[in-house]
Amino acid sequence: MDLPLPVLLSTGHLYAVTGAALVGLGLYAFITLRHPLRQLLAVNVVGAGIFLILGGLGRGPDATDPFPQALVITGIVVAVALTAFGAAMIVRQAQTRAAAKPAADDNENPAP
Amino acid sequence: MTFAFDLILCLMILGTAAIALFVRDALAAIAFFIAFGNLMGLAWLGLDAVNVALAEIAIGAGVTGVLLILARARLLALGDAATSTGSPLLLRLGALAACAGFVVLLAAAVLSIPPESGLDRVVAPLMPGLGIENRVTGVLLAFRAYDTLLESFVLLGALVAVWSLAPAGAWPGRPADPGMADAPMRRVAGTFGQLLLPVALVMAAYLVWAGSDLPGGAFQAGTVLAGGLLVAGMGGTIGLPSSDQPLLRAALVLGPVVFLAIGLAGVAAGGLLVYPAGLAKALIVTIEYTLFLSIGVTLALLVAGPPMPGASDPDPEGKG
Amino acid sequence: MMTFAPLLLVFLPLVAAGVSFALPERLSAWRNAANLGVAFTKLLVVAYLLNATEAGLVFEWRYEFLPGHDFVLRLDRLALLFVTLSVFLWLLTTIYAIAYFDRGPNLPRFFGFFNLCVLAATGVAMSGTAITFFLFYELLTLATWPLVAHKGDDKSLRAGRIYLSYTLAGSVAFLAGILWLQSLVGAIEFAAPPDLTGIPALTLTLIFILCIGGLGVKAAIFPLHGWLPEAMAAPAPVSALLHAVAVVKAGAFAIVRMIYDVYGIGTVAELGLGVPLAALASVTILYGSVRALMQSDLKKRLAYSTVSQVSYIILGASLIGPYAVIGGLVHLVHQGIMKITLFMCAGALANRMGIKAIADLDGAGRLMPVTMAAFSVGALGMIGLPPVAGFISKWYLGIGALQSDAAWVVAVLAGSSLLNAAYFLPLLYRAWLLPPPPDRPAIRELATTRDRMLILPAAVTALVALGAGIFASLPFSPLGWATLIAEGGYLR
Amino acid sequence: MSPLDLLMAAPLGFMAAALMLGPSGRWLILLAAPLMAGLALWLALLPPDAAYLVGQWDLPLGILLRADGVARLMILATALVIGAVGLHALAEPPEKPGHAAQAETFWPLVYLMWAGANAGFLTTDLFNLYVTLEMVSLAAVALAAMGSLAAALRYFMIALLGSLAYLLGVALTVARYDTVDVILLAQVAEADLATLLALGLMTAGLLIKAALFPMHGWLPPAHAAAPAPASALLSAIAVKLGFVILVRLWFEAFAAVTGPAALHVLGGLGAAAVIYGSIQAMRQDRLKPLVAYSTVAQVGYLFLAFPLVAGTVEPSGAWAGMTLHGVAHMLAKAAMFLAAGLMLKAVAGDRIADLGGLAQAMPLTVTAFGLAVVSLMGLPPSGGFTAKFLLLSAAIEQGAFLYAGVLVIGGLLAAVYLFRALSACFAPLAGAGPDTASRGPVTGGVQAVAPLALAGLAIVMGFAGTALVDVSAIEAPWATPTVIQPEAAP
Repeated sequence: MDLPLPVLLSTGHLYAVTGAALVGLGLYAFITLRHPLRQLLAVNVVGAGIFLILGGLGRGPDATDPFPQALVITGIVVAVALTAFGAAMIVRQAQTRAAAKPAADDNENPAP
Repeated sequence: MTFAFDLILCLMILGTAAIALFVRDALAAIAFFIAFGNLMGLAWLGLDAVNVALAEIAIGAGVTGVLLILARARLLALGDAATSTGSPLLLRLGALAACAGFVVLLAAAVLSIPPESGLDRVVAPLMPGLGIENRVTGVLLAFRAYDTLLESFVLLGALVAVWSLAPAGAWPGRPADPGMADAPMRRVAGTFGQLLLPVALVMAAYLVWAGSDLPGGAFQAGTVLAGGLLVAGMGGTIGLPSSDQPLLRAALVLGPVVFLAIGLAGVAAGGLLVYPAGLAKALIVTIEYTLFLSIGVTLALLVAGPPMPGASDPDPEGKG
Repeated sequence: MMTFAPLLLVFLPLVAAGVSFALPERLSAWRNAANLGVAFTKLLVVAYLLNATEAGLVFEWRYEFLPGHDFVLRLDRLALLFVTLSVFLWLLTTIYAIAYFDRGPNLPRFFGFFNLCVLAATGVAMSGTAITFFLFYELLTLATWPLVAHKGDDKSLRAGRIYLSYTLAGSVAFLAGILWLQSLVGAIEFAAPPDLTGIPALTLTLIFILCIGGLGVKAAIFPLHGWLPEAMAAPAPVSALLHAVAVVKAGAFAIVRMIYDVYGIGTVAELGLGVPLAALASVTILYGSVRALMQSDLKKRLAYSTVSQVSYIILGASLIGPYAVIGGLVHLVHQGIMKITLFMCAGALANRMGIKAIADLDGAGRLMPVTMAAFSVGALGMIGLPPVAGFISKWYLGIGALQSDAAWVVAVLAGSSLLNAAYFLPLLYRAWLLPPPPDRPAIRELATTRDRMLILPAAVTALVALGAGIFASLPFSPLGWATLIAEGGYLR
Repeated sequence: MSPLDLLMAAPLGFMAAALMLGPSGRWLILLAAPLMAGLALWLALLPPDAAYLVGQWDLPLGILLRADGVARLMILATALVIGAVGLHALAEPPEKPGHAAQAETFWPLVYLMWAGANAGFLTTDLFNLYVTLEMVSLAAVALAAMGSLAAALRYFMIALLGSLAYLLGVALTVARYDTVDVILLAQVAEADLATLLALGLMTAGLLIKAALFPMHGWLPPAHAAAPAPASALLSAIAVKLGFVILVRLWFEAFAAVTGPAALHVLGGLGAAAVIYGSIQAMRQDRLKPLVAYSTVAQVGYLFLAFPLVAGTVEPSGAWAGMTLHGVAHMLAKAAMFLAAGLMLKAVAGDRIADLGGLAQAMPLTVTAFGLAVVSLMGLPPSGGFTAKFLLLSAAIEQGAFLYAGVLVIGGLLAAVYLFRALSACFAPLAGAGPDTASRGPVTGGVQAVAPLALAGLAIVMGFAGTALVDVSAIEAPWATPTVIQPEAAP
């Protein structure tokens, strides 16, 4: 903070606002993108934004609160678990469709 | 670190995120996503949260990135390039307005909250009782150990969920080959894997050990192990395991079950997840070591995907 | 015994229902035995209760099924009247049904729901609170649906659907009314009518309309009667049960309860609700009779006759005078006995000779004299000819109307009697005086045990209808009983 | 030992054991069903103030487990439903033919859902709830994927969005109050921008999970396509956790912040869900989508109750009505999905018109379906009736005639669509004759036991009203303040 720049924001707020922007960016992408894999990516960006809000707002003058840090680590692990499952579903769906294309009698419903 | 650095970092984060989200080509998008993840790691360093930085780089950027690359490769093999296609202008404009409004609202809410490390004051006096230094590890494995316990089962459950997608006739079986199509690459990965796996093990073990007092811990270490296993698996150093191998199953459930057992044993000392005085550190380290092993194996298998027919053949004739 | 007798009385049919559902068709003899045994046991319990109640004992069973809402079974005189009627007729209908179906499909289901129906009817009679009443009333709706749809053909399923649409809508209106009233005065106990002072007249009127409108569906008040003729798609024992004992009567009975045990005659008179209801009942009486006249199907004609006759009960209740009340209450019993006779006879005719249309009745009296004799007693009673029971009802209703300064009701009664004669007498003429068509084979009416089980219950009810008329002045006759009820509570 | 931890630990243990045992892990349900039912009963009978801090760490930091009335009833119903569905799945394979992976992974996923649901019902910690929510959602999506991958993927994406919205709300709450405990939040919450936004985000996310109209779009395809045991669990369990968390938020943590207008928005959405779900259900030709849309309608009642609970100082009736409606719906809907699965297996097609002749062919299953119909419609005697009676009484007492009207009309609409399915079973076999031979083997009595037992329980609930109302009031937020008085937040 020893900068000549006029400091409008504390470090914590800076990162937290960045997180808020990431959430909005990811949300916009989630709505406008069609491909599920890209939507999954967007969801991960939203998640990262949320984590950054948690971290930024837990930033004290001398240390960052370990409590939100722990929540973020838990959140990251949950996110990767869900992303892995989502990616597997997307790939499997593409495979079933590819297999069903020649003989369209598979009982899989087409996507809406 | 200075405010200017933080500011530039934040702008870069937003830039890479935007590119990752909106670039047409999927591979470029994922590449930028990995870059984004690493920048996020830097941001966490900027926030003095080294534990999170490690987790973000290892899991958020690393594992997620590999996952997405692999998924994209498998889609490409089926003729799906996962390019971003435009949606109707009206939808985009509406979404833009809504999201912009939402960001303003969210930012206003965020700015109305003063940043402070309120609970640090609560955590600090409790740490000596645990006998470890790393406060984040303290929160993860003592004060909020219940969250972590459930979370370890979420990870296990995700693997089960991925396995449930195995097509008819592929069960029990091995995941599809991660798809290093050309032989030279495979050889590189093979050599690298032989080297990397033991290094990864040592490094991971150290990370767990360090996690008690310095930044690190089971999840970060597990990721390192998973990385080693994956590279080794790609290169053929170790075969991809069949989903029904008892040893594999044991490795998967070991960490969560030990955690659960220690938690229940705490009932003797007064309640769920109560660590008897003096034993706290020993128990936490036990949980971390078993958990790291299981997390490593689980993450590696999560990346590899569900068992597929014909995948039991180790011959590298991928579909690519 | 004091507390558990009501419980026993209500839930005894559960035994028969359980046995019926559980036993496979090949053990039908056991099923029949269980049904008859339970029906007979229930009759004994009723006999005991009649005796004990006369000795001054009060039977009540209470259980808090929701906080502030008690489930109460209580035997007052009105309840006993209805219970006695239903238990007696149930026994006869069971005998009749066993003979009628003999060996048809889905009988375990039929007898199971049949027993649930009787359980519900008894429960309706003995309910001590509005909410208890509603529970049994809905159970009755549900338990009769499989009976109406029993045959499973399109017509029956349609009838079932229409029946449910009408009755469920009615129940909901009734429930809304009851809950509204309860939100104002607390839980409603019939034994202790709520204090309605201080509630705006408009609110009370609206609640009354909701409740009577809801109950009027089962009582088949015009224009809510549409389900009843449709329900003729059901087998004859079901029609007998629906029309004489269970469903229609539950509606009429509930309206009596509403007027006398919830609102009280004073309030009803104050609000000026009695006359419109009496007018509506009169319209129903005439409308039902006219429609009956237009039917060519025997069961349909009987159905519209029911629409007309049940409103006598409501007319009696709404006129609010001692004789009218007695007339209405006694008609509850008389109409039940006479109408069940008619339906059992109609079923027997269809079952033995395939007679469904009125035009087929020619000469039926020569071939099935016992059946037609019973039928004739019922029909004459409906017209109101002495000495059959129906005459007593109409006599009391007429006097009651005069007492209440409603002379126009006498005109309604006279007109209705003429119409009754117009649609019943031709049947009797055809059956007794015209020769049977030449192609109709001669049969022996009472050849087998089954035949006797099919025909004799109707003969018994016909005799009872006669007896109720002839011995009306005895204390244990329906009239004596109705007088006791009226004196015991409603005319203070 | 206390049921508060065993109810979470035992299913997790079973999950690990099922993974170790592989294909023979399915038999564990024979042990798990009675054990869990016993634990749930034990929980229900605990003294009213049963609660404890995990690891004995005090509140702003630690996690409090508490057995309030809602938790007791939900956990008991969960134990009964999952136990019965699990035993049923032993006799009726839940997987698509030939999918050995589904046959084996079904069981660990069920135990994961079980543990997640129980843990979620018991905890008062909003972040801990996030983890349990993910446990349940993960298992739910995977179970739905056993039917239709496309529907499951859609469910997954929308559920992910819901999770993130919830997580963002939790993040704001942590930052604002330095605690995520419901009981502490109740003491400190203020109506400022951050709090309102947090509550709004969490609510929106949870409404997606609870499938309240108009966030219900994912539910019918996913629930209709899944195998019958999976559908039963999805409709009975997965939807309810989101609802319970909303109860915790609106009536406990942020009770001081929420205004009547917001409550009426929820109530209005609930009312709209009742009408919309019912109308959609009427328009279905196929049986399972009909049952799925009935879930959309039934979820509406849960939220229709929100303004009724908040609208009076003594909300024990409305509160009990809301809770019991949830419980009755769990039992009846699970029974209905299991019965529907058996019925559709016995006939050739999946349309309602194909059900002819089933009343003769499988009377027990049709009886189970019929009893479930009775409870779902809110006809007496049944748990559904008790709940609707309490809600309707509350609505009329408060003069909320719009809600009363929806309660009344919703029951009638339910009658229309549910009896359409039921009466189709009484119709004669469609195209009798040669067609009879083409029908699958009619299943015997054993398979019908589970739906019959569940539907029977929904009916029996109607006789235990007073006891259930008493249980639902244990530790309720509007009753006496909780016994645990932790140190004030720093």
